[in-house]
Amino acid sequence: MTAEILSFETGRPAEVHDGEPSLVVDVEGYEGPLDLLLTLARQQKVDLAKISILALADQYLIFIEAARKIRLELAADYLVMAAWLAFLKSRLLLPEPATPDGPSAEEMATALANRLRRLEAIREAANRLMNRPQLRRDIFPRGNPEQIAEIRHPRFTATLFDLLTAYAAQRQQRVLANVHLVKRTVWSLSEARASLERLIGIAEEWSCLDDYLLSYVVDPSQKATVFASSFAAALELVREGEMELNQKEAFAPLYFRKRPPQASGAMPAPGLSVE
Amino acid sequence: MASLAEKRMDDAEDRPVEAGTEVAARPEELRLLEALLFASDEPIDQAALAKRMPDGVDIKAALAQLQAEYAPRGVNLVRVANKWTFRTAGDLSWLMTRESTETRRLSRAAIEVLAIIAYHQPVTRAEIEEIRGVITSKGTLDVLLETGWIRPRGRRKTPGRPLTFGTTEAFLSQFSLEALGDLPGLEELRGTGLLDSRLPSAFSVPTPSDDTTLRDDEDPLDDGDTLELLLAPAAEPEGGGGG
Amino acid sequence: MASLAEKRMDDAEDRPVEAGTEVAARPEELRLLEALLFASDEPIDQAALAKRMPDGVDIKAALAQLQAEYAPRGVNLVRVANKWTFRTAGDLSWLMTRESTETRRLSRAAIEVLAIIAYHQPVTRAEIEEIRGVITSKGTLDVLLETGWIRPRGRRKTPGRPLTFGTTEAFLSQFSLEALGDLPGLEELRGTGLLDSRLPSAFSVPTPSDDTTLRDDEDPLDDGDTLELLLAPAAEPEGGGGG
Repeated sequence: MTAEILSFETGRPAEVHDGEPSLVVDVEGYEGPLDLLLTLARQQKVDLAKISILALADQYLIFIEAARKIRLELAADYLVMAAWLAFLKSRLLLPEPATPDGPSAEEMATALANRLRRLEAIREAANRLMNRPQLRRDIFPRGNPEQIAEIRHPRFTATLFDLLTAYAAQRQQRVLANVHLVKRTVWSLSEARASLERLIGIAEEWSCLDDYLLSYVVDPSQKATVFASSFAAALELVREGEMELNQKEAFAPLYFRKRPPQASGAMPAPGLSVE
Repeated sequence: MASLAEKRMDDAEDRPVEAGTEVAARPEELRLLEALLFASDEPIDQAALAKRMPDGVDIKAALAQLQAEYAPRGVNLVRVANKWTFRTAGDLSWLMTRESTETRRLSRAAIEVLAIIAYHQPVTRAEIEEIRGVITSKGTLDVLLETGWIRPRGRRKTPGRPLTFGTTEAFLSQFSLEALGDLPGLEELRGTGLLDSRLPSAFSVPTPSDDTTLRDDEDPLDDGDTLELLLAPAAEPEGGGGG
Repeated sequence: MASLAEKRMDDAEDRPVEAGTEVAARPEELRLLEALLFASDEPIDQAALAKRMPDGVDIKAALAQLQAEYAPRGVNLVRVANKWTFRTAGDLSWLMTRESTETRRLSRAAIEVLAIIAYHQPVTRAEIEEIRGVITSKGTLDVLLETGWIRPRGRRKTPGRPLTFGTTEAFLSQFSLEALGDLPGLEELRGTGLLDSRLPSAFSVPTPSDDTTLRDDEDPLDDGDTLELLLAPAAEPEGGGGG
């Protein structure tokens, strides 16, 4: 009996290792109970449509028995199928009940036969598919394809808003920057005073303010602002008694000197005395 | 002939100037077409070819003529996935084997699953398992996805929203199929009714289709779907744990 | 081996059965050669071909014949560095290019320069830099010239004869302006809030004009002026080296 079961090993279509010993009930090699059933069915060498499900069930049950005898671990799937086939077998052997509920034993047998046919059909299809000429196995594409060069033409985008924003922002920025520079060229009163204070620290004798200023201020464009601030600062210093100013006539050069400690009015000024 | 050609070879680095007389009258569009198709290792569809060709050329007729011209040659013009490409002739595979990089050897299980997906698509893992009567291991689907021949298409509108699988254009290209309708034995399978009796009537799919538009009973894949997640057994409760 | 291949061919429906009669007598070695050369990922020399081909084939003669056959075709068999390969016919190289347009946004610097050219034209690079307070890179002007929105108008009659730039008709059409005078002036810019209303009274925005007739202080471009020369920094000493 065992020998008979194992004889279909050789009939298996694929993936049975050739070197395996012949007297092994090899459940491992089957892709589940349906695969096993299909292999058993092939042994009947008849059209699956006409297969004896009864005989098939017997063969399956014998196979499972043999496997259990040699204590093979059987997946639950195989045992479930065995139980179901045993049930089907008993149904097939017994007369049909008068009022059948659910499918008849014949219908169940046909359904099983159909499942086997379907599996066999898809296997046949798979075989034919794999036997088609396959890419890079039988037929080959161009091995050294030529690249299609892409010539890109840029299309630039910009909106009028972008343009105007950019223009306004730049112009504005520059104008603000100019205002800043102008500020720096203006001599503030405090700047002028600080400069004058430095100057009068030197000038014990009457000195010409213009000369000092001109030598001090390099940039001629700053002349006006320097003079204005310096004059204002000078008046302030005179008022505070820090210095004396002298001018011969309107628009004449201004003379100044550090005020001597006790010389209030002691030394006559060359011209108009400011006090 | 040989001596003439030899002379040409000697002085012409690029190509001889004058043409063989028998093809002198060959239409220019055939030259353009063969240049375009030869240059690419990817199949090109007719519309793309037409875009590159001068106006007024009957592309279809020119392709047919080119195909006939190349039919007896070592390189054939074939149509795969409804696109055109040059491939070496099938009968020369014995010559080309050395060209072949290690070809993928699919397991028997993987081949079966691939065939079921091809012939029954769109199909869920549970449906594949029903046909095979056995759990599909994640590894089997992984291997098939890695080939690029199958892809998850969407999710079936049934409880658990199982993934549906289908084949790709690379599948057609791999097996030199113009379309799924050219699957070998498809007619016989349809004739036996084995393709459509399997599924509940609501999902009756008489012909496989790799049309990218989803069926009525399919939902698109979710944004978060990644292959890792897709293949996790949990996504298909009816699939059970991988055997 | 051959029978297997034949069987495969039988179920491959994509190959027309009939062959052109005029090539029926074509030697088999030409088929083999063309398949090998087609599938190879690099040019092959004669010795390597001979190794792959059946014994007794006159490879040199066969190559010569194949070369002659393909000479009038869109694909030629060429010899490169003593190795053989198929290549697109030289006169069809135009087929191997594809033109495409890509949309690019102008850089901020380019827009700024463009705006100044638009309002202050004809304007030299040095003047642009004076207004912007930064050096204008050659790349920025290159891009603007590429847009076709600006053009060199002439050369300013000052030492160094710097180029003057102006806008083009394409500029008007890009910004949907009927004429350059439609560019908003000071009051309009203030009105839209783009310009601060507290700007000093001396602040002015020029009334732009793209009149093509040269100004009194402009010379026409020299005959030898090409864009390459025009943009070379040396042409405008006051521009300084591009920052």
